[in-house]
Amino acid sequence: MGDPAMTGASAWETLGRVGYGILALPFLSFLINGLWLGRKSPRASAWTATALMGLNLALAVILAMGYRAMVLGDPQGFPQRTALLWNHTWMDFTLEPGTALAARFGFYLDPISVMMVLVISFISFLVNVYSIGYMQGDKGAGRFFPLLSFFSFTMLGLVVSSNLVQTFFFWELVGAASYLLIGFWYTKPSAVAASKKAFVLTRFADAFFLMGMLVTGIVAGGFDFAHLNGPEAAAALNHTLTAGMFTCNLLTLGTLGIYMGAWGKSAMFPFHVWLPDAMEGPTPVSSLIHSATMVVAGVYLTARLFPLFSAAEHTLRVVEFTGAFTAVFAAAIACTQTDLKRILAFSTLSQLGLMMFALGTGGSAYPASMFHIFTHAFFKCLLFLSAGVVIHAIHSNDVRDAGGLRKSLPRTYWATLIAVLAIAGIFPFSGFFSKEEILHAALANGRYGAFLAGLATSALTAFYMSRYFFLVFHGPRRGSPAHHAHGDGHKPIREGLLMTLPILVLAVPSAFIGWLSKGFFLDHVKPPVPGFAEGASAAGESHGAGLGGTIGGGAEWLPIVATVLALTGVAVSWYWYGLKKNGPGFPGRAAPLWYRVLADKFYIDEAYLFLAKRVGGRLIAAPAAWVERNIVNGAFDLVTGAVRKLAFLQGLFHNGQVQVYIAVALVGLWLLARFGSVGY
Amino acid sequence: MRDLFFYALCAVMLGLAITTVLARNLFRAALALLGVLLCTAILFLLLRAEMVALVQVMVYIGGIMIFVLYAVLLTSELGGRMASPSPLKIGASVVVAAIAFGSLGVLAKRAGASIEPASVSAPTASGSSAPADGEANIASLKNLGARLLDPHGFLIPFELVSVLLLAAMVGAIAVAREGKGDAA
Amino acid sequence: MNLTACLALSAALFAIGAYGLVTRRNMIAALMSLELMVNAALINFVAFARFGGPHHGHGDPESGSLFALFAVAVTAAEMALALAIVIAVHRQRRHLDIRELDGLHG
Amino acid sequence: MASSWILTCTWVLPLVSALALMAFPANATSGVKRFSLFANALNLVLIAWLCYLFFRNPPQAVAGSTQPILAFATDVAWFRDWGIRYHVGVDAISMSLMLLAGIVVFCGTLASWNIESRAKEFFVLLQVLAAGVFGSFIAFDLFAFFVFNELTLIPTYLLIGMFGSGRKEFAAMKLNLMLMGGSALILLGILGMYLESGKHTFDIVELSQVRFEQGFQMWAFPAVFLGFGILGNMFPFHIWSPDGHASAPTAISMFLAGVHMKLGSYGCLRIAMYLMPEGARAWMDVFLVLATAGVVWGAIVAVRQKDLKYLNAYSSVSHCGLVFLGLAALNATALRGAVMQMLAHGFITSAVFCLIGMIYARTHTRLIPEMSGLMTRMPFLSVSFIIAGFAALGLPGLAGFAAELNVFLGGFAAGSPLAVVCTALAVLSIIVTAIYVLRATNAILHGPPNAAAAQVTDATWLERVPLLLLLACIILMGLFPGRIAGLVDQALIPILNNLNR
Repeated sequence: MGDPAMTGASAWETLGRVGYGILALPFLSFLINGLWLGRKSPRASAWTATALMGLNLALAVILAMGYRAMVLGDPQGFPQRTALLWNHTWMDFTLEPGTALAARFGFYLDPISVMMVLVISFISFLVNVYSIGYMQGDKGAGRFFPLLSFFSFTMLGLVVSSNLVQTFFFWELVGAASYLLIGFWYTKPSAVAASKKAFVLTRFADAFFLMGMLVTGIVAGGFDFAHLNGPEAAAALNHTLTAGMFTCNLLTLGTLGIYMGAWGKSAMFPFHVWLPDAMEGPTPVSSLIHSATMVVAGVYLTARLFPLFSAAEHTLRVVEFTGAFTAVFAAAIACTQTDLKRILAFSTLSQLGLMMFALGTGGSAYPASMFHIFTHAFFKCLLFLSAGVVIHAIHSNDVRDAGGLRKSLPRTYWATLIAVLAIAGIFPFSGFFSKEEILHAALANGRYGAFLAGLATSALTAFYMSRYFFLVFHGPRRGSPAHHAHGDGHKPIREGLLMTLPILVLAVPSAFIGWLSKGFFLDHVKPPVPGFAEGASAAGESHGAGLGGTIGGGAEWLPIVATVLALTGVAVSWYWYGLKKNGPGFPGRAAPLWYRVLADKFYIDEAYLFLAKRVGGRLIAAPAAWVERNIVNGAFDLVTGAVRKLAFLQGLFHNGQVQVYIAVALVGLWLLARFGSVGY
Repeated sequence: MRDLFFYALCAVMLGLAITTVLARNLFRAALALLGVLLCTAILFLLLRAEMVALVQVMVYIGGIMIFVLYAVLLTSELGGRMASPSPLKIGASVVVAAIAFGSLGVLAKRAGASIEPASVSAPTASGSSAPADGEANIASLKNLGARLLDPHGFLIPFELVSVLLLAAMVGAIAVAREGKGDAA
Repeated sequence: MNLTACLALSAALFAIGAYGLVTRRNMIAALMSLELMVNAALINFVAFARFGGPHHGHGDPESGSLFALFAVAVTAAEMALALAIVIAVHRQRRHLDIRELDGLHG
Repeated sequence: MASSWILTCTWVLPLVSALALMAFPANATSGVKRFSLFANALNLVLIAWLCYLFFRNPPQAVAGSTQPILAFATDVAWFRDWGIRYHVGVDAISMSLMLLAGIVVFCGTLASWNIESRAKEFFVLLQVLAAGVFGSFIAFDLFAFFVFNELTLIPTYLLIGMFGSGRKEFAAMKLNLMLMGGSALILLGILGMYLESGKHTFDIVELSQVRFEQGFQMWAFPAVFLGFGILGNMFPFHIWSPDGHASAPTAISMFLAGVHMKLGSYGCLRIAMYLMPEGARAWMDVFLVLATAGVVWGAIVAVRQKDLKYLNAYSSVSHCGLVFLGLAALNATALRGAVMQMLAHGFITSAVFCLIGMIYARTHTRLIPEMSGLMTRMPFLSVSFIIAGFAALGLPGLAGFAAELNVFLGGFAAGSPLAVVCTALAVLSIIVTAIYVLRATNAILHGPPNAAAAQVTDATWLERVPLLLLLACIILMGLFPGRIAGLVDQALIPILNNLNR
């Protein structure tokens, strides 16, 4: 591919076909398995889906190589490292005669889209392999694989979007796919409730996304990212409207609207409540949601529109604040949870917060944030898949039922250890590098609040992840009552090959990818803004506030501080849960108030329930329904009732008495004779 | 003389008519109606419509009245007295009747007025001021028959009436016949 | 004896018939009142035939008489049916009170 | 044009088939069904063929023209003395609505397959109803339009009154009274235009060239728009529709919500706005507010409904509100969005009513709390229900989104603060839509199966045909809206030119 002769038109054509293939294969898998094969033979459908996803991974690798050779290898031809493989118009909007606002479907190539395509294909493939084992014997397996393929398809479509409308299109489809997968075991009321919660909450945010998108598109004069991220769009948007006492800047308004979408999808506080509940889905789905699809979409969107966002100072502050807050908030909650998957879910929230606030701190954190998405995808996927193995083994989601699984699940044990070290940010595992970059960037950008939040998050992360690790794999086996009740307690726990293989494969990148790819991210991943690559140039300065700054300036003490903090967290956890063999609850007799508040997740779910049931249901919908029935419809009844009353008068003559009719007819005759033209 | 007879006839007729509508006894009312019909036949004779008078006697008195009497006999006790209507109803009905009479009377007066001055001004015409003298307005039996069977005259209505009568006959039988269930 | 007198007679008969038709509760009695009204109409036909209609200035005696004859025939048909109905109603209900027969009431 | 009378066949065919059905013996139920299915399939094929001819070679509007370019037009004198003509033709708007109507009638026939008692009367009335709607969509003469429009009312009344359920007499009466009231307003406006124009014509194309006086338009426009708005389910005159739908048999619900209501919004666009553009501009703020109120109100009220049919009826109020929002925003994108929303809502709501009918036939209840876990027993119907539900809540890739996107974009682009605020409220209503749609699907399809779910069976092949057809339309329109949008744009040129004159 490196051969310059290859980089002609034909190579682009080939790459374009690869692009079609990347989107077509998962969709094909969805169609084949969903319409036909899934019902015929779940097993065959599982293998077909996996094979197609494997093919997809191969195509993704080809795409990445092609991109590297033809775009990155040609800095003169592609100074911004972006290219469009193809771009089709989906619908044109004529706002005024002569101007058109186009919604397009394209394949956008830039460092982060290629990175995401690789990650999604890789993780989807592994999750598919894992699911063959995990879903074996499940009644709905035939339904599972098409939906999984669809999920991958929608996320792939999202990351390669060339156009905001395309992003929204796939954005919603990602939401729908996650709805179907979270509620996969649809006879379970909690799963059904969780799926609805996830969809409605993200939908709430998406309504604002839609508004922001439309306003931005209309004012900026286009939906294409290439256009929106250019200086003209920001300039066109940057004017302030005054309506009475309200003033608003359209740029802030539009980007805030769009960020609302990311806010909801990435489950930043206070939209975070859907994510822990989404654990009701099968574990492979959780791992996909948490690592490569769905939640990272929010961060990805923020990154995708980063140049535009960075022109909007206020929006950037909101991004930073929500991210930082969520990072600490979720990490604190994670320290008290007892559900295996919930611990991981809150850890995802916390990590997403890191990525998000990194973007909010300014331009130099952009590669760091993308780097963290990248490394996080591997170790988080690993953690979930291994949690799935544990759940399969102990038939319970609860860490109270786990413990001492080191012996029975050795491969899982070692893989999980790597992932825990990675997420805790211990050198030289992958998380260390990306987290360090984020902290560096925050510090370099002078965002000290965010920086401190990041430090606190690292310490807490190290604590709760090692707590998770010690509780599950060390200490005594606490056992599951349900497990014994089923009478298969003496059945030996086995690690199936199909399930452990992906875990072991993932352990490799979890361990090394940070160290390996750091250079790539620092060299190539930059917001596609002219002038940004050269650092704080004049163009960058004039375009946006946060685009300046360089990475890793000074602060050599930072890695040491971070590592010390992480090790402290691990040590405390080891002391409590490893050495003293405490259970997962508060290490004492009665939990103090702050602990209970944490364990109950600050009662945010209850607040939502109150809002939905009491305010939404009782205060809005119920009175509305009453008004509709009794007042709006009552108006009709009132009118008809009045007519009926009037009709009573006339009904006096229509009483069925023939003689009355005759009398009336005779009077009528007189009237005719008197007033009509009958007489002469 | 003829006028005198006419007015006397009118008086008798109205008296019998009032008896018809007021008599408490249904049989007596029927007899009064018979009288009215008979007087009408005489009136027709006075008006030189002998054929109509004949039909009046034959069909009405000979046919319809017998029907009515049979119906009375079949359905009521002969000595029975009907309840008198309520005063309110009588009042309302008088008003209705007065209205009917008033409106028709007005029409009659207008009709008469529109003809009689015309006949005065044109005595050479068919002379309706002295109908007894002229023969022009008298339907001879021959003319009547000719008009009745004239294809350009009343032939079609004549035939239709026969159909109507047949239909009425069949209908009457169908309506009055006892149902199959209670015939046995 | 002229047109006006004849028409007045017929109007009076009609009014009396109308009164009977509205007040009588017995169906046969009501029918007899109806006969009075038809009779009034017959008188009109014949009177116009004799004295001439308003537009022609002279009568058409054959037409008038024939109309009267047709009217008689139609009345005969009507009465036949009406009395058949009377018999049927009487058989079904054992009375002939019009006021009880208010099936037209909606 | 050689095939000019071909368009007339589309309404004559159902009418003739209705007459032929009358000749069937009363108990020949299956014969009646087969014959009407045959007739409707034939008509659908005819319409599809016309669509193919039309879309293959669509008439191109002249840029500055205010006259529509009609295909398959026929224009003959009907009542010469009064200037009434039988003028029919189609542009892209009416052609696509014809296709919608053809598909819904065909699907409705299949959805009525379980009607056993008085089937003959049912199908005769259904055919007459169809004839009226087809005629209305092609009519370009106000009088003819009105006649066809009225032709739909009586069958609707009888079909609901005779074959409905629940408070059917009340519902039928309410529906007819309100629609007749609307018709009275329309007639007022039509006669007003006839007299005011001084051209002695009811012809829409000719009247579109008349510039009515401002004073006249100020009262005639709201009369006509409201009249059609009642039929088109505009808040607060939507109240006939929930009761009507809830009581109507499945096919009639499908037809009423899917096609008949579209006649109202079509009339608003084609007659009220096209012929009286100055009135439209003057009154649009009022209708903008009403439309938004409908969008929001319908969605909120739908959240509390227990009966599936009421739920979908209020959802229709909300979605038809979007049609009116598109109309009221008065720009090219919004108007196109309104037309596309008519189509999208037609397909979606027909599919939903069709599904509700099928579910009711199995569970004998339409109450959401009484159903649970139906997905375990009827996967096909459940998946269809989910797809239709997703389409209703505006999921991209399905018809609803393609239309809503246009409406919202047009609304924001309209520029006036009121329009922007109204559109923002309407956008927010999609949250509520998600709530009630998911509430229904989760409650009836998901969850543990209850006793009612134990006996149900999945759809028969006969039932799958209409569902598949409707869902295919929903998906196709959702994936490839660009083509239809371009054609609708062509048809909107004369209307927009009039609005901007």
